[in-house]
Amino acid sequence: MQLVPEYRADVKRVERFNFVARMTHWGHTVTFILCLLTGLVLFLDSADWLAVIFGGFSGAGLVHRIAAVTLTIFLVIFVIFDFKGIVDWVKDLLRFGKNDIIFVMKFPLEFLGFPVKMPPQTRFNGGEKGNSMLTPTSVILLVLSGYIMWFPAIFPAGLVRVCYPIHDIAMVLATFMVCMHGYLGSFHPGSGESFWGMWKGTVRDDWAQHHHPIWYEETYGDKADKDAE
Amino acid sequence: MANKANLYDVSKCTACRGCIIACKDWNQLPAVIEPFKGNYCTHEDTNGDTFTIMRFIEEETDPADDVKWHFLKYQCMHCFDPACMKVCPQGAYTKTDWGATFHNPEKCIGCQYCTYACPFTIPKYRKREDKITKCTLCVDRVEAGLTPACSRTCPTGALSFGDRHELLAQAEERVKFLRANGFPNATIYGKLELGGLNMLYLLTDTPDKFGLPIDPKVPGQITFWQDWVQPYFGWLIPLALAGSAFSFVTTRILAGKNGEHAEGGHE
Amino acid sequence: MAGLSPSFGRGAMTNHVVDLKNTDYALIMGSNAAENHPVTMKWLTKARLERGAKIIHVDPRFTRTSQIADLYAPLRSGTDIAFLGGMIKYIIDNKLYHRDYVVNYTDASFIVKEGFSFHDGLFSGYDPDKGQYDNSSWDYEIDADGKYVSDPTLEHPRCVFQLMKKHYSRYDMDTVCNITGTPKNKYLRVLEMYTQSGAPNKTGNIMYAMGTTQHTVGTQNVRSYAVIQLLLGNMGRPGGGVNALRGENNVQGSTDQALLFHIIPGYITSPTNSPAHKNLEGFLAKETPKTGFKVNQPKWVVSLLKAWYGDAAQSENDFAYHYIPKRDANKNYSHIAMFEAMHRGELDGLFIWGGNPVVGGPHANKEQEAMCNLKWLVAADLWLTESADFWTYQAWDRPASETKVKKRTPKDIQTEVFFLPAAAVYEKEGTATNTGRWVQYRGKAAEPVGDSMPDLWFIYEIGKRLQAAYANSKDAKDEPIKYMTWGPYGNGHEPDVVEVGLEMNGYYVDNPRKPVPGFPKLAADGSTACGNWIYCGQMTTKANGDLDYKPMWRDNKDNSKTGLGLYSNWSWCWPVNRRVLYNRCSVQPDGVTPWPGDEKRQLIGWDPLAISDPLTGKLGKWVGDDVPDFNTALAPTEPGGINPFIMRPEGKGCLFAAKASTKDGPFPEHYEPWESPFPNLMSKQNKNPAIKVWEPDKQASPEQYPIIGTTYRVVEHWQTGALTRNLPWLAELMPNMFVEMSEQLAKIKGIRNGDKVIITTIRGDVEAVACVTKRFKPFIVDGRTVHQIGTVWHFGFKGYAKGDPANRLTPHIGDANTMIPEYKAWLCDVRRA
Amino acid sequence: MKVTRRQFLKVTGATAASFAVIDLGFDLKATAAGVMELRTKNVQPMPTICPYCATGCGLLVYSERDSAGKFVKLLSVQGDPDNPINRGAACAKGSAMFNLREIYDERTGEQVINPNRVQKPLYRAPGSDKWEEKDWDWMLDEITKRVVETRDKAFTHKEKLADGSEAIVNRCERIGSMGGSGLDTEECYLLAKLMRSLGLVFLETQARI
Repeated sequence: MQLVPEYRADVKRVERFNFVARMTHWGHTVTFILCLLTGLVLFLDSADWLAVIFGGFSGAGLVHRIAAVTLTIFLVIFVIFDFKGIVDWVKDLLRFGKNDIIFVMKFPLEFLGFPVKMPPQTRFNGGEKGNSMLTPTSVILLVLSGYIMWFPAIFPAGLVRVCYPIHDIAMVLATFMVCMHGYLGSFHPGSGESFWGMWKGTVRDDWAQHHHPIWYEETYGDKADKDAE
Repeated sequence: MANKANLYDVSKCTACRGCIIACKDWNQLPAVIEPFKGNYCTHEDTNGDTFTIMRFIEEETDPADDVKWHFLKYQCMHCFDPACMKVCPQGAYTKTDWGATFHNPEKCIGCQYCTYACPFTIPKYRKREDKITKCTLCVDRVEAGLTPACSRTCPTGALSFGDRHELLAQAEERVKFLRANGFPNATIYGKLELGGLNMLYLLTDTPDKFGLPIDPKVPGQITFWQDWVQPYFGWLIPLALAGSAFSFVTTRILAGKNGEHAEGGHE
Repeated sequence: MAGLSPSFGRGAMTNHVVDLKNTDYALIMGSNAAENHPVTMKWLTKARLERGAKIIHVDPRFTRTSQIADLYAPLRSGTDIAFLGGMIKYIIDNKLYHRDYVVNYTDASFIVKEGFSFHDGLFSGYDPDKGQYDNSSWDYEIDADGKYVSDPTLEHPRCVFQLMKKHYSRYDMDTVCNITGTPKNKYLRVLEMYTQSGAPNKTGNIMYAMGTTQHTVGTQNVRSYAVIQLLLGNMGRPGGGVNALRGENNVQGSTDQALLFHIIPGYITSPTNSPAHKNLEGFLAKETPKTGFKVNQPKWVVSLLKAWYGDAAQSENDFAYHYIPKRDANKNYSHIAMFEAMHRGELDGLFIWGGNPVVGGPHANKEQEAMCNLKWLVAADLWLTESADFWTYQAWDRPASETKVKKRTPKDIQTEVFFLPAAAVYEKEGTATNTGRWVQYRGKAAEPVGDSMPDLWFIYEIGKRLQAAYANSKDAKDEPIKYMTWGPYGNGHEPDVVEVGLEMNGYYVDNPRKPVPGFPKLAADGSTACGNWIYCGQMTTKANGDLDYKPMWRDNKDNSKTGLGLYSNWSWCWPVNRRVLYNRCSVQPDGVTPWPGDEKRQLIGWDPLAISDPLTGKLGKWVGDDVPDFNTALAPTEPGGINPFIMRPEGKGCLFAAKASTKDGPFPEHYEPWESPFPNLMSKQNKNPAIKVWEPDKQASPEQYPIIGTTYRVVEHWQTGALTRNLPWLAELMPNMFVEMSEQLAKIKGIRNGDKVIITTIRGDVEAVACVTKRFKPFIVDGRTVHQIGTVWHFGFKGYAKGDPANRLTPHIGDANTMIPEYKAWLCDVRRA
Repeated sequence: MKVTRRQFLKVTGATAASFAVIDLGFDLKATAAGVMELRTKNVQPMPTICPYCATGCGLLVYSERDSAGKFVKLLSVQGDPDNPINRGAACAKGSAMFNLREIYDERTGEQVINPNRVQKPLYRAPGSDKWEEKDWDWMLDEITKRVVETRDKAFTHKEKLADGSEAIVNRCERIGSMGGSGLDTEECYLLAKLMRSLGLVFLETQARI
């Protein structure tokens, strides 16, 4: 039972994500999970067993804050060192068009395993674009409302009050996306290869061509050569 | 025990502030010294070690030569339906059968949700213990048959502790007398506010003159958070997990059925 | 005190705290009772609730007392007599006085001698260069057989009533409001409201404190209360009286024990080097009046000497009368005089038993400088006070702009200082006499902190060591120390409070364990010893013979059948447990019928059938819930039967303070304070003519210092603040020194609420936080606007709550009779720091 | 597992300063706040009278005593319900009498002796800028020596009066005594007797200021 498609070093591969993007992604993953687990201690009423792992509520509170600070640092590093990557990422998002809508509409079938013909996709397909829009906004909201709740005395009471629901909503949305993204990015047949894109930075050439033709053409295909001249 | 309450009759209060100190004596609270800036009350608000403060508000009435000096003892209002209890993730707040909103420090983890849920922002964070503290209406004294420290020490009887309905009856009587004797807009505060408070006020003027919100409400964001976000929104996560698990299974079954070789490359 | 004894014969609060619940009208003037005697409000609000009583507060500033009062009227500091003079005129003109009471119980009907006169601010007998009155002309006409000539119709032009009417006819409404700055409508409402207590079935009481006494006319301020209360018939009746609210918890006890230069224990004048006081016999002849209860003074003095000097006091050696020091008759030894002498280097040593002159003394800068001339200082307190640390660097910090005080450092001050750590109130046993003369017991609840010890212990130890030092001295001057009874007082490590109580109460010389039951039992033949006659009766014996100290009694049932709150079995109250003084007045002259409509407030009555003297079986006795303030066997019909003021030679309440009882006039007359922005609008005599001036050059001029300054206290601190600023909880409520000023003055000076400001006077500068408030208003006086500011005088450089002492601003000038400093009215200016 | 501050630093390998982490909102000592049972249960209070104004309110001092009855520490000071003057009430000052002896430390919340209370007799030498701790015997002996020295140097035993005759006056004007209104009445009595027997005439109390 093959969970994640085997890494084929012998096949032609193309670079999908540079080092900084990947380091940020995985750092963010670890810290987000930590924040999530220690945060659920407060969110769920029956989560006392969860608190025990982190050494009681104060321990959980401590870990939550350490992870949150680390997460913020990762984001800061990401912005400083790979600002161009972010700009490209956003540009790609702005290309959200007809193809992406079709992709998203057909996606449930593909999600359940029915073979579906998908329109050509750019670097990030419709679903990934959705995820790229929703998760970063949730995380930014989480970070901002988190710090406000951490130092409530500095901020006006009204602002602090609105942070509580925001923090929870953002957490739920982000976690929802994380669950889907985590599964799709690894165990889901077909898109499993993208795991290696994030883990090692490269994906199989043919997979890229098939799943992200526009992206492939523009970066590695003919149009890339024309542009390069 | 019958539903109790503390009644504060402003018309009898001389702001001797004995209540503030008796509270500190009984609850073993250290002093928090903040500089004098022109008002007898040097605290903006209650704090982690000060459960109750006395506000001094000057007002010039017409004709211009009359001055009014409004005093107000300000502390936890012990609401019937406390917002702090609603938001506390640890269930540290309980409502005693006779009316005190009691906060159990052992369960408290210092998350300060209650501070901002309270319409009066009363519960305060005590840094050295990483706990929330507030007026307890002297639960230990009352359950031992005594009165709270503040009403026991009040020299003029401005503060009286007893059965809530009896005190309300007295207050109704007293407010009629005051309205007829020079205090036309004397009001009772705490009978209906927020569904009823276990701390009753008999004010000689409208509540705003004493810095009390005329019609206090639990802040909208908190209600939205507690009534909608907390209970329902959370279900999205299990939904997502279930969806992924379902897809994990079905994609493999269908893949097997259609004979494709589900490896990384093509469909 | 000095205003009360000329009027009623005793210098103490006439009623007591709980009695306030029986009042119908309460005039609080010269006091901020809700802040400085907060629990009195418990009983006043009870009176208002149950009897519909009215509370009136007259004060330059709207305070927490004004907020709870029914009526508030402002007045300029130092103009109390103008305000009250107007009330006296209002009472007489509108015939609101309680006629039967005035005719029978006061000296209104007495005829005054020819020689008395009053012209343009001065009474007869004023000697300008000596600056004193020869008050022999202020006297009554005595007929052939020594009786006071009187005219019950009160018509005789020279009867006290008519003289008073003429004297106060000048205090009409306009003049008074012109002086005091009180709005006329408010003034009228105060007059109308309070004078209703003149009705026979109503009583009103006046509550006053330092706001009344701390003026150059302090005694006369109190005298005007006495005159009003006598006219309205409020004396000696429940809910009435002139209630002096004393500031210190045991100032009553300390004055009873005569820690004052001019008296010896029991309010007996202290011997002087005047020829009349040469020996005991001369002293007693001079000081003992012919009539009134004080005729028994010889018994009290001899018993005192027996108590102090035991066997060394025998009839042969004048009962060791010469052991007691005789002060120089024409020299003054009051607080101000002491520090003036110290400033001139005339004192080497000073004991401070829990005082703090560097904060509490008038002209604190000068007093602090004076202390530098001492060779040694002994200070006993719970904490290092500003006075104990007067030599430190910090003690000499002044606002930067200050040029009036020479900066000193510890090197320049050669005074040796011995600081004795004292135990707190509940770390020792003892009694305290409250303002209502109740002597209550204090139990020991905790061990003294560290090595601190009760004051009783180290006073006793110092006495023992002094006796040891002089043990074998042959010098006659050391006999008082050697033969002073400094008994073991029990056998414990510390003197036993009850033993000292026994000596104070008095015992029979031949049976020292048997307490004297009451001062009537004291004898002048040396068979009884009694340390203080007014405390005689506080000790009795239990069934088993042990001593029973009445201050320990805790039976709190109200023994008054009509619920007047006497509590005669709770602790003990001097004299002879009488709770309401002059209570003979609570019943009509016939001794039987109460005042019409006032049955419930009759305290005593004449019972013709009761046996007054079991031996002779004589019938007729005064009985009642309270101890009668009267000769119990003297029937109302007998001569003197209607003289309720037994301590006064006249036996009557004195509207006219005859002869030696006051130094500055038989009737209160308005004079401006020593530092005032205005001339006296009432007469040419600007200042009280009989005051002693120490520093004529240090009088501020209104041009340079246009603002009136006063000092007062807040409920959160007490006196010099040592016992409160060292308590974190109280320092939290009032952490800094502040000055209160009107919004109008603040606008003129460009001061915002909370700014740091400097208050300057001719004597010194003080820095404080500005408290700009609506509760202070400028006064319109004689058409001109004058501003007043108020400083809180608790603060100093020690403790958790710090600030500059306000008393660096107050003058060294005192009242004519008592020398109490004029803290309440002086001139200053204020500016931003 | 309790994450102590040191462990935290090891774990993240970075000092708190570099992160400029102001405060991570945790505390090492979990306070075992006992369930709120009455602190003064079956404690027999001792009545006393307030040392502040002269109204004379009664107060009850609750103190903790060990099995042998020896005083351990104060618990609380409250109004005395039996005293007819205040019936259990007390103003700000009366209610704060606990602080006369003990306070709750502002940082730790612990009950400690009020640090401002002087616990040892102190002596300041002429010109010195500090206090030195002494024992009682030394202090009282030195005070006695000073009194005797000053009294013997400036004592008027006899004096010629206005009428030419001579009489014993026994007066010493170079020593003064003030204060006493804060003492108990018995203390005032002994003080008056001692000061007068020494011949003092500069004898004052706060009644006059």
